[in-house]
Formats: sequence, structure tokens, C-alpha cells
Amino acid sequence: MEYVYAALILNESGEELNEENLTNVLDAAGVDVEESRVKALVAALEDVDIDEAVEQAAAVPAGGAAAGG
Amino acid sequence: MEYVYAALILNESGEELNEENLTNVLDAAGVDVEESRVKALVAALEDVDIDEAVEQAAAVPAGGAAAGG
Amino acid sequence: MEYVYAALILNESGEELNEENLTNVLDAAGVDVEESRVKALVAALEDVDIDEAVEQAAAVPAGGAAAGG
Amino acid sequence: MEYVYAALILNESGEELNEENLTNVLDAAGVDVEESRVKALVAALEDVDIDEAVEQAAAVPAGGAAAGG
Amino acid sequence: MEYVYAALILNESGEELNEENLTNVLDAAGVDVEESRVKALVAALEDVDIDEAVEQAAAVPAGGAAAGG
Amino acid sequence: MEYVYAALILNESGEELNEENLTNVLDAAGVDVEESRVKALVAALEDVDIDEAVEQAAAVPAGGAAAGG
Amino acid sequence: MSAERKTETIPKWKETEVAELTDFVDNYSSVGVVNITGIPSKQLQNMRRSLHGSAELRVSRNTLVERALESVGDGFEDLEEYISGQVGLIGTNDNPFGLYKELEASKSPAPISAGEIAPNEITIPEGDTGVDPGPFVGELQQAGAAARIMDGSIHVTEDSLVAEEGDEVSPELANVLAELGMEPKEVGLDLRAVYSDGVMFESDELAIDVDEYRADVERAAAFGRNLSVNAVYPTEQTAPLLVSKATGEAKSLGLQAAIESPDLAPDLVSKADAQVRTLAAQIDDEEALPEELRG
Repeated sequence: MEYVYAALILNESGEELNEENLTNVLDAAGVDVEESRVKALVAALEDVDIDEAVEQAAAVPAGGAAAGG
Repeated sequence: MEYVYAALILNESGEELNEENLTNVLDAAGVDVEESRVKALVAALEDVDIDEAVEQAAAVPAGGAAAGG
Repeated sequence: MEYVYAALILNESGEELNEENLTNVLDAAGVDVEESRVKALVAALEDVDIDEAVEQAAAVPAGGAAAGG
Repeated sequence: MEYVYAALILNESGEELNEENLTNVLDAAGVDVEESRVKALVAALEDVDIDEAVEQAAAVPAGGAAAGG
Repeated sequence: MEYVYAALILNESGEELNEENLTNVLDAAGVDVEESRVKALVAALEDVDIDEAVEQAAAVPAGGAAAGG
Repeated sequence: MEYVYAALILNESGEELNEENLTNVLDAAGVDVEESRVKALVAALEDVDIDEAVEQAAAVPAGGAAAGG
Repeated sequence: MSAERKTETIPKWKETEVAELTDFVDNYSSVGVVNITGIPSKQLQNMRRSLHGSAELRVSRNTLVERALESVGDGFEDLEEYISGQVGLIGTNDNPFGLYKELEASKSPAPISAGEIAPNEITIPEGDTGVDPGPFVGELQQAGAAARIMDGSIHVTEDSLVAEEGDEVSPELANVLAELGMEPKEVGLDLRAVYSDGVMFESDELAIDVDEYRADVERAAAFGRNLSVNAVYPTEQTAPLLVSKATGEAKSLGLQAAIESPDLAPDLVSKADAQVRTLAAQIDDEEALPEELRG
């Protein structure tokens, strides 16, 4: 998930979500970055409204419901 | 949440979750890092099993919300 | 509620949950402490497994679930 | 959670939610207070309407709801 | 998702899940194959137990839509 | 399921879902193709709205739903 | 044997017919045997016409059909075991499963006559027959139905099985069914078997459950999504899910570790409140509780 986390940081910081920035964040975290995965993620997120997807998660009780199952 | 994401990336890369590493990751993402938040994060996570906490989120069934409805 | 919160803090700090400690916490928070209530609370919690109760509550979606409904 | 509990006691007693007061409450409970977490919490709660957040929680019957899932 | 489906076919046929085989399957289906996506898929699946991952419901508000309802 | 996956790839690539194309995809994946299964699948899917079925699947995550219930 | 056969005289027309049938079989990738028993010739003509383009029906003497199948060989002769009674050959270059579907869909209900064999179970449903009291009650009962007079008309009091599959229909039963307007037969070209590209399919193998296939498609799609998300291989469809998942994980961690983040603060407050309420719920002594928490 580290690639996705990195994308979300960029989304919050307001920096552009591109291959270079993603690679930099992952590099800084000591991740052995695979270019193809960076590419794939950027491509996949191109048309995604990230904020909306984030909000959807917010609607689901994080950590909570476990016991509910 | 960017601080938390940064912690999650470090957790996956296996790098130590300390102030310096966190700051580096956030810096690379263009975040204007607040030292006290980084410190607080490190302190908050000191005794926490991150993998377990993450898994608990996973335990929320996708349909979780639906189930509640 | 403040009395119960005070009990929860003591539970986490590991300090003994007794009248004196409860009173100190509440005092520090500027609460006008009622002795009888402190007494009653300490007595009432004697047979309660606080950690269990707290965990049980954590299983409840904090605020979130509402959205799920 | 002790930092959050302490903040909520202050909210109920009507005392100002600042670093000093938080530290005092936690100190009185024997917590080994970390300044950075106190700072971060005060900052985090700055824009939060605590009473509203509490009400949201109240809307979900404690302990119960999860079982419903 | 065609790349994922291709991986699933290879997983069932027992053929090795590598770039060449994936490309062949996609080619045969008339997909205009992107090398980087193939690479990323192979990398993503490297340490994954596909049979398990397939059965495990994507622990996500997949019901996302549902959550809103 | 490999036959169904193959059909889903063709559905995404936009190629016609016929016996020849299905067989080619499965062949490329090293599947020992049974002609009769291909035939039955093609005939059966003539009456299935694949896009709708896929969307339906998205609304009810496999496995997850059960866990949630 | 061969000497005998040589002396056998085969009329010219038969030879021609066999040759045509042979051509027919040769022409199609799939050839089947259909039962046409009980189909009036006019209806058969209509069916023949409605098949036009997708399949062709050919009716001839069974012995000649068998001879043609033998002369083609190549496995087609195995169709002989399905030839009995009134049958025809059907040929198509389309999918045999599709052919079966088409033929089934074109069947229409029809009344059954005395002496015919029930093609499936026949059940007279519970309900008001609308028939005035009279000897029909007895006829129903004789046919095996639970019947009596209620509210001025004859009622069947429960779903009554009056014939099993394969039973011969008695004159009494045929009468009763006719009176009730029931049409328990499905008339149409009944495909017994198809020999297709070297494989023999009997009718039960040709019957496909579309719902099952639909369910398979859903399952396959769900599996694809699961894999995409669980292996963190984002696709256009699953990228939002992965974002949500990552957010959920961060939130879960944040709440469990009580991380002081503005994004989490409201949830942390809610969580604390929920904990207080849960704990309070376990306190029996109301003296120990503030008013808002008293049971």
C-alpha cells in the first residue's frame, strides 16, 4: 500500500500527483521504488476523484466495525 | 492525515519510525512539516502495533457500511 | 461525565483508581468535586473491567456508522 | 486516549482547553506528559466543535450498534 | 481490469505468471498491451497468494456506494 | 473460472465474444481448451448483460458481504 | 452379407434421398435429432420457416436417415441411437447450445390427449375451478385430485399430482385437464441429441442455466476486484477502492493510537465519549453517575 499512501500524502500537500513526486516520497521513505508500479498508480488515479474516495472511507467506521462482523 | 500516511509508508518500507525519517518523507511530498506533530506522532505510535491496527481496518467488511444500513 | 473520564485517565496511567487520585485529577481540571460522587464511582468501578468496557466501545464506530445507515 | 479524555474533562468543566490546563490534568493523573502530544491535541481540537462530535457519538448507542452489523 | 483477469487465468491454468505469458494472453484478446502495466502487475503479485487474495473480500467500502445510501 | 475470466477480458477489450476469440485467449494462457465449454459459455453469455453483472459484483463484494452480515 | 446386399434392389428414389441426406449432414458442423411426434404438419412448416437462416430441418424415413448417417460416418452414425418414432434431422453451423436454446424458446404449450405419455409431472393447482357443482367433482377425484364443493363451486383443495413423468394419460385425466383448460405439453422440436464437431451432446447437456453463468460472471468480477485491491494493483475501477482502503487504514491506526491529528480529532472525541458511555452502562450505582448517564 505504500504507493497509495504516498499518493495520498501528495493529495493532501497539494503537490502534483506525478511519477516524479511519487518516486521522491517513496525514495525518502527508503522504499525500493518500482517504476512500473508508480506509472500504473498514476495512470489509475488519473480520473479518480481522490477526495471523494477518501470521504467514502470516512463514512465507514475505521477500525470500529470489526466487532460488528 | 499526511503524517499518519507517512508513518504507514515507513512501516511498510521497514525503515525506523523516527522523527527524522518522518520529516524526510513529508518534506519530499512538499508538506510544511510541523516538528511538534512529528514528535507527537512518534510518541503516539511508540507502543502501537501498526500492522495490527491496519488489519483492524481491513476487518471492516467492505460491505460493512452496507451491513449497517 | 468528567468523573468517568477521570477514571479512564487513571486507568490508562496505571495509577490506582481511588478517591484521592480521582479528586486530584478533577481538581486540576477545575471541577468542583462532589465527594459523595467520587466515593460512589470508586465503589461502583471496583467490580468493572474497565479495559474491557473501553475496548467494547472502541468496537463501536465512532460517529461514523451514522453515515452508514 | 488519556490526552483526549483530559481534553474532554476540561470541556465539561468549562476551563480553557490549552496546553497548560491539559498538562495539569494529566500530571495530576500521574501521566508522564509529552509536551508534543499536548500541543498537537490542542491544535487538532482548535476547530472542532466538541459538543457536536459528542452528540454524533451519542447517536450511536454505545456498545450496541456494532452487534447490529 | 483485463490485466487482472489475465493474471487470474494464468493462475488457474498453472502457467507461470510472468510478463511474457501475461502479454500473450492480453494480445490474444486484442488488448493493446502496455508493458509498464504488465510489469507492475507481475511486481504486485510477486508475493501474493492469489487464491487467498481472490477469496478475501476487498476490505474497502466497496459498498462505497452502499455506504452512501 | 478461466473461461469466464477470458470472457471478461474480451468484454473489456471490446473484441467479439465468440468461440474463436475465447479459444485464442485460453490457448494463449496454456489452458487445455474444451470446445464444448467454450460453446456453452458463448451461448449462455448471449443472454447475460456482462457490464451489469460486473457492476452488480462491485456492489456486493464477494466474501465480504458474508463477513459483514 | 455383401453378396446378399448386392442383389438387393434399391429403388432409385431411395438412393437419391440418401444422397441428399448425406449432403445435408455433410453441410453442417452440428447435426441433431429432433423429436417431432405430435406436431401437426402445418405447424411443422411454420417451425421450419422460423428456423430459416440458423438451422435446417429435414424429415425423412428413419431407415434412410440411418443409412445416410452411416455413409457419412465420422461419428455421425452414433446419432442412430436417438432415432425412433417420428424424428427429423436438424443441422446448423451455429452453436449447438444456442440451437437448443432457440428450440426450447419456440416451444408452445398444448393440451394432452388420452393415451399420450406425460412429458413431465402434471399437477392440478389448488384453487377454484369455476365449475358449478356436478359430476365434475367425482371426475377430479377419480383423476387423483383433492376436490370438493365450496362456496357454490368446485374447488381443488391442494396442489394435486395427477401424473408422473412417463405415465400414460388416461381418458378420464385427459378429460379433466381439458375441462380445466390445462395444457401440460410443450409442443415443438424436441432436440434429443446433437453431434457437433466430433462431440455428442444429449439434451440435458445442452440445457444451460443462464443464471448460473451470470453468477459466475459476477463472481469472476468480484475476484478480480479482490485481487486488484488486496495485491494493491490499481486499475481504473479499483483505484478509488484502494484510496478508501488506505484512508481507512490510516484512520484505524490514528484512532487506535489516538494520534492528535485535526482529521481525527472529531472521531477521537466520539470514541472517548462512546467509551465513557459504555463504561457508565456497567455501573449499577446511579449515585456514581452524572444525570445524563443515568439509566
